[in-house]
Amino acid sequence: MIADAMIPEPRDLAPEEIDRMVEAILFAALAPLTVAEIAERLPPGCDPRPALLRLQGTYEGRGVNLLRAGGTYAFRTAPDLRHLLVREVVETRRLSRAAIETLAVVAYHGPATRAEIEEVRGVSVSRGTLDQLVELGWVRLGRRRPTPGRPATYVTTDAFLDHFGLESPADLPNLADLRAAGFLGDPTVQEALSLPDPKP
Amino acid sequence: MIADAMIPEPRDLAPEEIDRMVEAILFAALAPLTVAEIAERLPPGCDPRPALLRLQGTYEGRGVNLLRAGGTYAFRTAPDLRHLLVREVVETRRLSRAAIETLAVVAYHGPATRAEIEEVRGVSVSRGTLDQLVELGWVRLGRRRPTPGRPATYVTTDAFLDHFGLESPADLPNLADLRAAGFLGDPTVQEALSLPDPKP
Amino acid sequence: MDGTALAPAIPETLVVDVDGFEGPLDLLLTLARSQKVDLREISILALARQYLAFMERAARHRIELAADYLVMAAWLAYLKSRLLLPEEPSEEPPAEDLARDLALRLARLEAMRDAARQLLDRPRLGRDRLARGQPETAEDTRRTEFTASLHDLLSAYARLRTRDDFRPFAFDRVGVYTMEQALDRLRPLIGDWADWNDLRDWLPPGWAESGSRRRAATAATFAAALELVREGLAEIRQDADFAPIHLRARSAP
Repeated sequence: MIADAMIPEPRDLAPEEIDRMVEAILFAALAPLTVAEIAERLPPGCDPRPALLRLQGTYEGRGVNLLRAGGTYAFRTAPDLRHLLVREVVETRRLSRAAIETLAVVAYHGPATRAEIEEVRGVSVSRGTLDQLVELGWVRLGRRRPTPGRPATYVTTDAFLDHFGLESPADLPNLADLRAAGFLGDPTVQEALSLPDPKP
Repeated sequence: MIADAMIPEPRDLAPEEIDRMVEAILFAALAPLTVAEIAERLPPGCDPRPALLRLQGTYEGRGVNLLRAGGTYAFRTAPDLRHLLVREVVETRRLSRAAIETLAVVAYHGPATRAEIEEVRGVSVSRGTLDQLVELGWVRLGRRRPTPGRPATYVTTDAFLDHFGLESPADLPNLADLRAAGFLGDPTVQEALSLPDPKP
Repeated sequence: MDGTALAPAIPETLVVDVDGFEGPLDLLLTLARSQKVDLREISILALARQYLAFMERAARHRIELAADYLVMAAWLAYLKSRLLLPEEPSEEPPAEDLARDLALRLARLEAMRDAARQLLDRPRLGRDRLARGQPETAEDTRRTEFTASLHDLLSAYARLRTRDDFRPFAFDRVGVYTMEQALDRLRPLIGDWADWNDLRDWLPPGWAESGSRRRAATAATFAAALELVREGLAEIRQDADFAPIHLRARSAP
């Protein structure tokens, strides 16, 4: 039992130290834990029960309480504060490929008309895609283009910059940056013919 | 202003009550929250900052600590208790040597352009290095450098600070020593003239 | 300073394992560590000798080294010769500065590597410090939020810009005048040319001004002229090398 000699004996542990341990174990646990499960995680010979009682006292009346349900223990938000967590409940879904591509074109080439977005993407852009980006607050209408038909243009918003952690639209990497950072494959013939770079 | 009358005025809230709320909000969250995100969840007009300071004090030395990472706050287990929590450890992707060195250069020299990273490492930044760091959420784009070619720069994020347990970029290990040794300043005049550059 | 005394033997494994190095600076740093002194006090002369010896042995083992290793070798050979020869006062920058700069860069690379190691040793999230295991969310109000990362955005744009990767290669046709075009232009004219006409006077309108367009049109017109001669419709004449080329209709035999 050489290994055991390395671990401090339970009698050496101050109660506050066992409290810390139980507190961390319950905080990180993926599910409520039984006394036996907590004891299993503690150094051999530690009894978690006195610590659980002390912690229940420590957390009483606080924003988070240590609750016992059946034979298990878990931290839970105080019932009177649960309304504060409502905003947490957001189901995030990844943007569709059409939407993210459209957003990228607007970001790099904006102000861009629908026809221009379609030209870069090579497919038609559905009304819903642009509407979704406008609704997300990442794209808004810009000035109308002073060409026949006066088409509407689309530009990105400050909320877009905020979401993607950009300080200005000019900070988007150009094609060379993208390749260097690993977002692109090998150089292609087409690029060797020097496609015009997006407007900075 | 009938609606306003329904909401308790901030002056009615005792500091302990705001502490409870902030504690509940942060305990419930998985990802770190900014001061603005916490304020958004509090009753209108509440400033979470004094509560954050008080809570940091309350949780100091406990099994769970309230940590700041850049502009964000989160509860995390105390690092000295890691041996109790092996069951909860999250499998993380192993970083390549190139990736971790690149991350270090961005952290210590940031904002850093790709050319600057290459100059320090003496080798070109291979594909998949920077984009891996961006994907992990540890590196984002900074402002373009106002020099010829307006190169993109890279900076570390608050998620980077959170991952490595740093309160702010000033807490990077050995930062003062490296600065004193002249390793983090502008390149010397000779450097611009002399050593062969890594392949672009 | 005597560099040879300081230069220890290069372990054979270094030569064999050249693929393990991340570029010439990394190799230099490994060689420099064998001098076992503060990197900024290192003998650059000894280091240059070590590196060049390394390159020689790699060549003897027929190990192909990337171009940047060779560029570094050339630079070090140059630095070595400058460090050995008496310095011309006019030379800029002084060899001593170049040597000091190399030492600084090696020290900085090593410092950044140490920093990277220390960063990895910090109490890391998910390994040494854990987040709440059961984040709490109220189940009753559910709102769908669409999201995308910077990585998604940049990848999408990169994908768009390279979608036509495999489009067949095509020349940019702007500024090209073909022989077919020149033939179409000359064929109706040639019948009227009983006298010699300088080809230069018969370039198509708008092609005689700019250099590259004029060259393209001249070449095409000349080729078309040769074709007309081959068909027996025209005669061609040049009086001397580089003299103007003249064309006229071939008189009936």
